[in-house]
Amino acid sequence: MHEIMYWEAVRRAHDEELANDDMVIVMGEDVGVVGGTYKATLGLYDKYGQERVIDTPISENGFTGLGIGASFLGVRPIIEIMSVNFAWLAMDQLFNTAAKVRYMSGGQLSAPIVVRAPGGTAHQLGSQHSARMEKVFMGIAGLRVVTPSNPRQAYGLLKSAVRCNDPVFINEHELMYNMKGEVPEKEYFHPLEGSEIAREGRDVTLFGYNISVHWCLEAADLLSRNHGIEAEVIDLFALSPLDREGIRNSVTKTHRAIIVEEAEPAVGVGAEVMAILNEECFFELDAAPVRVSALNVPIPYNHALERAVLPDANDVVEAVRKMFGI
Amino acid sequence: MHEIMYWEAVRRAHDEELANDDMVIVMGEDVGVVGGTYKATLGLYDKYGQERVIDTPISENGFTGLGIGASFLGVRPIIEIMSVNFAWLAMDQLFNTAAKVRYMSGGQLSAPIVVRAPGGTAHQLGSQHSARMEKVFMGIAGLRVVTPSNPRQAYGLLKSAVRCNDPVFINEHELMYNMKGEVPEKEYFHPLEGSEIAREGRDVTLFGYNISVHWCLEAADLLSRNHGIEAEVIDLFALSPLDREGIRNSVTKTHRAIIVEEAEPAVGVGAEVMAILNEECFFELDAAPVRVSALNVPIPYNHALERAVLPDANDVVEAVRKMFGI
Amino acid sequence: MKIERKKRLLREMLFARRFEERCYEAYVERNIGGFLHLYPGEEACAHGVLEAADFGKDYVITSYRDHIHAIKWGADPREVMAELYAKETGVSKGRGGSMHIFDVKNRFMGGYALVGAPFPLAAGIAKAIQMQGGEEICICFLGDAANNQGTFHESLNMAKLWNLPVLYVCENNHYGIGTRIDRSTAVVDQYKRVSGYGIPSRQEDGQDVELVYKAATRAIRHVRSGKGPYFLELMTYRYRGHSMSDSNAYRARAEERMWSKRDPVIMLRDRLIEEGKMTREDFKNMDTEILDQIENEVIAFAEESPEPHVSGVERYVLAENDPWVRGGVP
Amino acid sequence: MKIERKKRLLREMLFARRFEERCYEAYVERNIGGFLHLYPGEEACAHGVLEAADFGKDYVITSYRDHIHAIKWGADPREVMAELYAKETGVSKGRGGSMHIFDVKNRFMGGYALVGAPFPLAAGIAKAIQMQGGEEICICFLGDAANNQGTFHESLNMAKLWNLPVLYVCENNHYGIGTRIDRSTAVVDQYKRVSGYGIPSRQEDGQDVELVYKAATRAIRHVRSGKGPYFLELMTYRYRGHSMSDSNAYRARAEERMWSKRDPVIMLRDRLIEEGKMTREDFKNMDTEILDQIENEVIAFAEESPEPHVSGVERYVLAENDPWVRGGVP
Ligand SMILES: Cc1ncc(C[n+]2csc(CCOP(=O)(O)OP(=O)(O)O)c2C)c(N)n1
Ligand SMILES: Cc1ncc(C[n+]2csc(CCOP(=O)(O)OP(=O)(O)O)c2C)c(N)n1
Ligand SMILES: [Mg+2]
Ligand SMILES: [Mg+2]
Repeated sequence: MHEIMYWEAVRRAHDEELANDDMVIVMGEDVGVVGGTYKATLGLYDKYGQERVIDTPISENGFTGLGIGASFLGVRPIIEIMSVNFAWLAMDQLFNTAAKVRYMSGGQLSAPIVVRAPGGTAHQLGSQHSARMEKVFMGIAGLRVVTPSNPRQAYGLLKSAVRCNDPVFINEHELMYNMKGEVPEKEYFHPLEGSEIAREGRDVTLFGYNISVHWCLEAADLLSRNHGIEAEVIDLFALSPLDREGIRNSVTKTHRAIIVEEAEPAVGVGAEVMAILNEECFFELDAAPVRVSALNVPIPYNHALERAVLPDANDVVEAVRKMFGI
Repeated sequence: MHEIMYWEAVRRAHDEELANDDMVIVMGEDVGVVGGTYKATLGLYDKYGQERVIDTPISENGFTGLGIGASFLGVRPIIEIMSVNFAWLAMDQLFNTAAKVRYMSGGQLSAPIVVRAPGGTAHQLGSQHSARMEKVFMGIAGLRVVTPSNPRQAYGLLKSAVRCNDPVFINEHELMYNMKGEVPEKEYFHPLEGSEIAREGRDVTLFGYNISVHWCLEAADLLSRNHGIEAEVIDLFALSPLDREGIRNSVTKTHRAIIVEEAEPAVGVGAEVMAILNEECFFELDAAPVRVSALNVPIPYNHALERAVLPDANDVVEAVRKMFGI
Repeated sequence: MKIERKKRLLREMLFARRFEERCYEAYVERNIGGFLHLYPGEEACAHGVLEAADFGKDYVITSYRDHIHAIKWGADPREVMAELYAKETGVSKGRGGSMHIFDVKNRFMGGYALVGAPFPLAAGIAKAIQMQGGEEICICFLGDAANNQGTFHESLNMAKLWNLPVLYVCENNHYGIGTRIDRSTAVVDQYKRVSGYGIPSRQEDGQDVELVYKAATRAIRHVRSGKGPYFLELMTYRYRGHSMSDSNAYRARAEERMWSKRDPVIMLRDRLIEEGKMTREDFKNMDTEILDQIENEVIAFAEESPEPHVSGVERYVLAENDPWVRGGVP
Repeated sequence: MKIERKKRLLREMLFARRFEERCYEAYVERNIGGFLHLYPGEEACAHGVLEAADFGKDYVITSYRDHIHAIKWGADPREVMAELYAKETGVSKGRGGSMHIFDVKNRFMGGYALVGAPFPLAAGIAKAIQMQGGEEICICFLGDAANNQGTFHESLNMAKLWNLPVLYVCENNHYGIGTRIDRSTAVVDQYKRVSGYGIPSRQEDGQDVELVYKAATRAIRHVRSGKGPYFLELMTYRYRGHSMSDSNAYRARAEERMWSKRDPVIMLRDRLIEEGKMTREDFKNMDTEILDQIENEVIAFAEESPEPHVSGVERYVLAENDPWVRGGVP
């Protein structure tokens, strides 16, 4: 194990997969000469050449569709969308083609592409660069959705996504690229389904994914230190499909659940986990499950407003205290 | 009151709003000379001219953006997207511009457009013409979403949507255009928020919207007739924002809830209503709420497969029987 | 063009005509559902272009009006009809339907229902060919109204930028559903629109299969030689409404009559008769044979085939037993 | 061009230069956050074009590189700076930030962060003008790399089809972030790309404000006279990186030096000096005045202004108290 940054982990996965298979390519705006806005492909243009590390025009639906077409013939494109907000432009090819082509061709074709995008609210990027869209990707059959909360996952999920025969969307986070964490030195493939126990506990389960795992962990520390409450933190790195069994198992133990999401609440991860709890272990619940979400507003530029929209560890602590009546 | 068809109700609303205000226009593919794929604008091209009933090129993002730009200057565009599946192409302008422009301009601009699209599964239109996308529109702040279940709502919701100063998405249904129902002869504006009690009952609440209201009503009849169970049916014609109070009130009475949705379950209307129930009246629930949803697959062409994917009244009855253990 | 080829093309085009007409009937009989887009009037486009391509090598992709392109590209007409009948024996196993005919073993890469979608997919197939060092090309058919979709612009730019081996063939039938091209498009000559991408292009009569074949041969030579994409516009006309649900009320009868005089099947037939290579009797016999074949082989197969089992409804959504889902653990 | 106008333009362009340089500093000081895209090097484009437009009548819309366009179109520089400082007194009330400067009272319709988004919005504004029978036009600024977005194609086609009064001005600074135009675009001369829409177009030196003014005057006359859209390409260069987070490592120093010799402010200054209308001393004084003004008025205002109240965070999402939400019941 050694510690590297999240962006280095993503870059290493790119590098290894490009080296492993000539049919792996990378496509996106400024992934080549510049090496990627968040350095995910730094140096790979020089190493693998412009035919495989491809600077695209600003044509999101076009180059996503081009990647899908190439994947029909065995090419394995890793497509970077510079910010998830721009993915709205590529949804047609992603959902109308990639997610459906296997089904509508009766299994003759599939679109094993990987689409990566940072999604989430960074620092003051304003309404059009701060949307949190994971829920949009989770709702439609035919696409896998994963979202790494640390460098190990960022590395291992990308590696598996490249090899997997389904289209996979990877939701990264602009604020996490410089986060450090341990990554195995040996090649490692992370499962694309399941969940991880990020912290064991017995009193309440905090469900997080991507950046909100860290808010949960911070809240769990505070709860343990200040209130003697031992929270279990579940990392939902796979958003589609969600790990029903992992969700049930934890809450069957703790009997209480809080879901922490970066997005506005409607039809989000929080709602879906609550639905799963209702379906899987309703009578195990000692308290109503609670979601800790963002406010229902586009993200403002002003920093104080921006932070007011988003939840944080303190909001999680407050929610737990309210649940326990303390 | 007199009975007209759903498409006639939509057409009447268009006609009245075009007559009422010179700044109302209609835009979309084949809305002009042809009068709309589902006749929503039949005859209006001749009546109001090609400057106001506009046949557009096949450029969904382009003409949606054009409508938004026109709305900045007081024009009131009603934009028809021929099928909701094509709306993926227009999501950039809908969500990045229309839903956010009021916020990011500090209230200086707004985009009072109406976008209408049939969304849902009709008869054997295949994977790329059968997606159910209401959940995609519901999750993002800044847009209103309504979905009429009968001609009266189809008429009154469109009328209010045209006048309202927010962008409104109206989810219609291809299978419902020929449905008959009563519509007031006098001009009528339907509220854009709230819910309606489509049938009173005391034993269980069935939540539906758009076409699934009819499955719920059919199921309620069967339950009453065959099992003596009196189901209340709540029509969630407003999907964003959802009527938290109406949802709570009904279940506080019946103590049981089933949500019936046409789409695959993940992050859908069912999950959101369950979350609201958990938040609003968890301890009023005598049974775990249940969602009756489609299977998690793209829609097949074969008719038997297609019907197997979708829920119907019998599935609702089964769910209720299971809930009551009968 | 050699006489044998001409005769074969005539037979194929007549088969295409009769196949589509039989689809029409089957739809009225309610044996075919969904949206059904037919090709009569446009037969010389698909046949002229694909006759000039390399079967078994080149890839073909198109929109929802796809039956005839698939059949010309090797799909078994029985399996295409079975698809329309929603049977398990259909090319797409009854899951796709008329708009989604796929026959990947022959490199027919599918029919797509989203207008504009095949543009970038075709460029992607061409990118893969280029990477794999092949001599193949990708041929992408598209309608005139589809060219207003943003993907047209995006794909043509990328195709030229990277010199991808892709031939775009615009079947300009002058209408997108009920909207005449000049009511949707500022510059109606589609071959002129591609000047903004530096892509060579040409407009050709789409009713004369020999002219189409010649133009396509040149276009394909260009693309196959590594010079990058080419855009071929074929002027044509569809006889029926856009789809079965289209009343076709928006077209002038005089216009329809004008085009019916340039029927691609009749034109080729008359040429062969004029050249003394065929009699009216020969043609009648050919037609009878075809009608028999369609009824006794194609329709019979479709009718007799079983429907998919409902138990299989959840297959083909994701890959089955993919070890990478479990991190590579088998 | 009249001497007074030249002098005023020089002052405005120098102000623009100093304003942006001060933004740079404020960003480094962490008084400005988010993404910040600066305009130095390109001043003649916005100033030459908008000088030729009708202030108070015409509408202007652009992308994220928007401060100077807003100021030239009447926005108070203090309020623009306050916006960058995220203050309640900012043009967009501190909600928008650098990429979303709006000043609707002056018909500055905003800066948008999605590449390609303003194209159809501008056409829509022009459609509204046309419906309302006005003499106004809409001017839409865009980058060279933005022209590869599908909305370019879609919007230009509709603009010409319906003859909308919209002027598209492409500020061709040869790069989209770090990608040189010939690496993203098959036909690099942007004015040639619009031939596919039948839109008249012209390429002009974007560093000489007088030439820009002349070309824009002609272009605007065309659009205002009801002849439909026009496309003007201005050849220019940005001195800094794409945004503050861009290292700018991808450009050749020789190229940068070459362009620095064609600085729009210096060129105009030297011309005035040559013509004997100004001394070096005058220019120095002008500069000092401007620096003072920026520090003492603009920055001071931004610094002293209050931030928005957090209690107002949920305003401006939807309309307030809209009776139609309740079916028209007040
Ligand atoms: C993205 C999208 N928008 C709209 C439609 C609806 N639609 C289907 S075919 C068609 C007209 C296409 O005309 P053209 O490209 O000329 O092809 P043709 O049908 O004439 O062969 C339209 C508008 C669609 N299928 N996809
Ligand atoms: C839809 C979309 N895709 C990508 C981006 C990221 N992006 C921002 S600016 C830019 C380059 C634009 O270059 P150009 O249009 O030439 O304008 P310039 O910045 O040179 O003025 C890119 C790729 C974006 N903002 N929106
Ligand atoms: Mg056509
Ligand atoms: Mg540029």
